[in-house]
Amino acid sequence: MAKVRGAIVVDTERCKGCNLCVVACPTKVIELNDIVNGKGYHPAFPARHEDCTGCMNCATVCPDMCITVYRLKPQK
Amino acid sequence: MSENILTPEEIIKTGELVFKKTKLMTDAELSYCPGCGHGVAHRITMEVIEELGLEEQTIGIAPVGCSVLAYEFMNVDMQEAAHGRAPALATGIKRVYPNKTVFTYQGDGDLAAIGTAETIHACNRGENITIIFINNGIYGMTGGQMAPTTLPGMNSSTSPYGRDVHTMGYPLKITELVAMLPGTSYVTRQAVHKPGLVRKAKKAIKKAFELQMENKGTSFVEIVSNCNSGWKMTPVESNEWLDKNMLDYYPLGDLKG
Amino acid sequence: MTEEIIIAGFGGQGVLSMGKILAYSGIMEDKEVSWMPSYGPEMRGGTANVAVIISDERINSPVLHNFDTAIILNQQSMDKFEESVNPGGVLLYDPNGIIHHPTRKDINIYTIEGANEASKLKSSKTFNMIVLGAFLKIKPIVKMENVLKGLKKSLPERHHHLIPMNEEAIKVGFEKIKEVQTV
Amino acid sequence: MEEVKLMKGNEAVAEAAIRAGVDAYFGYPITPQSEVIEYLMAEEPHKRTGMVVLQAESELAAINMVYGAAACGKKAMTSSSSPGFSLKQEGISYIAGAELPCVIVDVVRGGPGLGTIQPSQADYFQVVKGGGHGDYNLIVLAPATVQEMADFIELAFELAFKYRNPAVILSDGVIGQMMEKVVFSPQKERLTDEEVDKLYNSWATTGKKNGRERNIITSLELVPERQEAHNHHLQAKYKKITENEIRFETFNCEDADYLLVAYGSSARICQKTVQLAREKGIKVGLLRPITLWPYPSEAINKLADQVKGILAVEMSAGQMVEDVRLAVNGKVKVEHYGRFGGMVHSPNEVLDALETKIIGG
Repeated sequence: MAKVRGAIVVDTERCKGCNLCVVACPTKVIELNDIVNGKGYHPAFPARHEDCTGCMNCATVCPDMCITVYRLKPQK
Repeated sequence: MSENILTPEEIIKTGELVFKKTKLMTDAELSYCPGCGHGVAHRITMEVIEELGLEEQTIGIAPVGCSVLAYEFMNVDMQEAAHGRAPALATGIKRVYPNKTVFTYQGDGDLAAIGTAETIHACNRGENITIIFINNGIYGMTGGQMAPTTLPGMNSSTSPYGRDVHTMGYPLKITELVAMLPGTSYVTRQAVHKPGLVRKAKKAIKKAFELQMENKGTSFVEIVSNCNSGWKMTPVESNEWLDKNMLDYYPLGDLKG
Repeated sequence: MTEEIIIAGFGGQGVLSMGKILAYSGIMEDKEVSWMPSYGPEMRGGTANVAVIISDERINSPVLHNFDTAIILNQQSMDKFEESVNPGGVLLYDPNGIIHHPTRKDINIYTIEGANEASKLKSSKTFNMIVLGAFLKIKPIVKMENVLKGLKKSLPERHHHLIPMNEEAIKVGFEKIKEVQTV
Repeated sequence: MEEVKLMKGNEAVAEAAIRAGVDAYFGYPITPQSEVIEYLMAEEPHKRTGMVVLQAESELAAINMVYGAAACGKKAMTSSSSPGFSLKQEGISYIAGAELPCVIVDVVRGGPGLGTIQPSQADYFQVVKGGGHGDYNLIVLAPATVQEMADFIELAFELAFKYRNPAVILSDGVIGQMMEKVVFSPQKERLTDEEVDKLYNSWATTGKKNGRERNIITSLELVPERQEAHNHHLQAKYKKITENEIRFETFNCEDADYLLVAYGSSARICQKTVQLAREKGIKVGLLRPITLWPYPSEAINKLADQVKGILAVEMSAGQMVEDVRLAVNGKVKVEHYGRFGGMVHSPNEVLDALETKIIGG
């Protein structure tokens, strides 16, 4: 079955590691990184990118507009 | 099978860009705490301005409170008001420029305590403005003191044993008050702690601005939001607490219009 | 020529508008004028007074404590302003309701039965014009034609039909003024 | 030739505002200045010029409406009397900080507190010396006639826009309530929105059009170094205003042995005092500051070389007298005289005070 595939890009320097995107992701793609960014936060990153559907939930709840979302519609 | 082997880089390259920061938000880093609902509320407000093509005619007003620096983030002409006076500024602007789009962005201390008179009277005159009201039940900027909207029993630095309604009064349902005024065209209460609610809130804000452009009177959008620092919780906990506790007292949905 | 006048009475007697008509008449004669009322709660039912200055020169102080003429229309005003008439000046009053008549010997005193004459004209509103007429008889500082012009200026257009009646009232004042003493 | 009208000072303010092409008036009734908004409401200036008139819910709201409209490059004004001016102080500080041009008329009544509705000049400190928070100055014009009440509206707006600074017309219950002859300037056109955009494009918030960056009107600067720099900028502006905009008048000062300094209605009263004094053979002159800020200190200082004593006359317990003393800097005796709390001194009382406090003292 062809499925919608998505990808996210996290601006890790902008990210404040609030974890809201992690909770909002229905397919559990995102995790917080162990490393810290320049502001001292653990930024979000797509740990399981292959499960991303491009649903935008993460970007929708992200208060800091750190996430850009791309989506690829399935080809016949 | 072929889709599954696409790398994220390939999707980014070939796929459709479905979400990126609106250009009506500046690149300045938001001054809010991690996980604060202000960021989302800012963003969806500015997305609506962009989608309605109002960028060149919009004048926004920042309040005093956590969002005092909203003018650093919202990429339109902005004015910064004295505490509580944003609706008066908005009135002044709208009266001299009836065809421009004017909105205030205010927190609960600003709008529902010190600025109650300005809020009620702007709404009562039916000023053709849009008021975005962020209610997080606490004074965030000054360090978590009791707000007019703090829930009964809720702790804050000035109600350390919980808000006692007998001595401190009840949480002010100013949105319900405003809905009773004939000057308001649309009064709604929304939230932004879940993706679905964010989308609904954005629709509400869009409707609010559309009604302003139709000169229908004051449109008023309350957004129940979190203050994890003030509430002394993690962002995720604060959103759960909000969902469990705030919405009984501040039920979501349209109150009018 | 400078004439400094105080007009004082009850609110509702037309004190302020009488002053205004006088001031407007002065303007019609190309004179300098000022009109300085006491104002506020006093105007609503209590006493009302207005200082009017008409002069050939630029008027300096609009605030005065002594006057060339005092036009007095009730007892409180008599108590307050009898002393403020300059020696040799004029005190014109309506004796109606006055218990303590003026006692000064160094001023010219006249009476005008304004209230009674107004009721004869069947219009209490003409009261202030009768008194104004009496004043102009003693002190013809403005010409009658300019008073009528001033009246026209100070009355809203919807009241212009009342001008003939006011003119009549001024003439009554002219005729009915009585001299009490002159110095 | 414009027609001569007989009008109250307050009404003259209102008519002059319409004629000056003012865009908006926001006010709240208070005695003794309510005639301003009453006249404007009756006159329906929206039909004459498109001018907006709105009765606000409070003085606070009114001054902040002025903020909003002024921040859009429009000519906005308000008026009030002393207790109302106190309420406006918050907004005035913000307007001064954000460098917005606007005009505020204060028709002063007796205080403190609710005080009285009778005339006073006891707002000098709160208007000329601030009253709101922070280091700022307002341009303060003090009319002494009904004609000046009218004329100063246009002048106040001119100065306010020239320096992007609020200007106050500091009047009192005498000038506000009295009627005098007044001749108005011909009607000036209000600026069109396009003209406003063109003139004030660099700062006015009218919507970020034509590719310009967004304009922000704020008085907030959290970085203290930048706040200090902003304050330096303000002080430089105030210096420029002080160098260029001092206005005053003198009467009979050429040969004066004694000097009266008075503004507004007190200056009128003092003119009569000068006349009475000269009739008695006392050579008295009068200096009348027209701008109370910037203050004509230099002119007073110069006269201090000539006269034997100075009496500052104001309807207050002694406020402006401090500026006279600063100007004179100890050269000659400076005393204060004035009735206050709603009482108005007479020319004779001033003469008595001059004789006892200065000449005999």
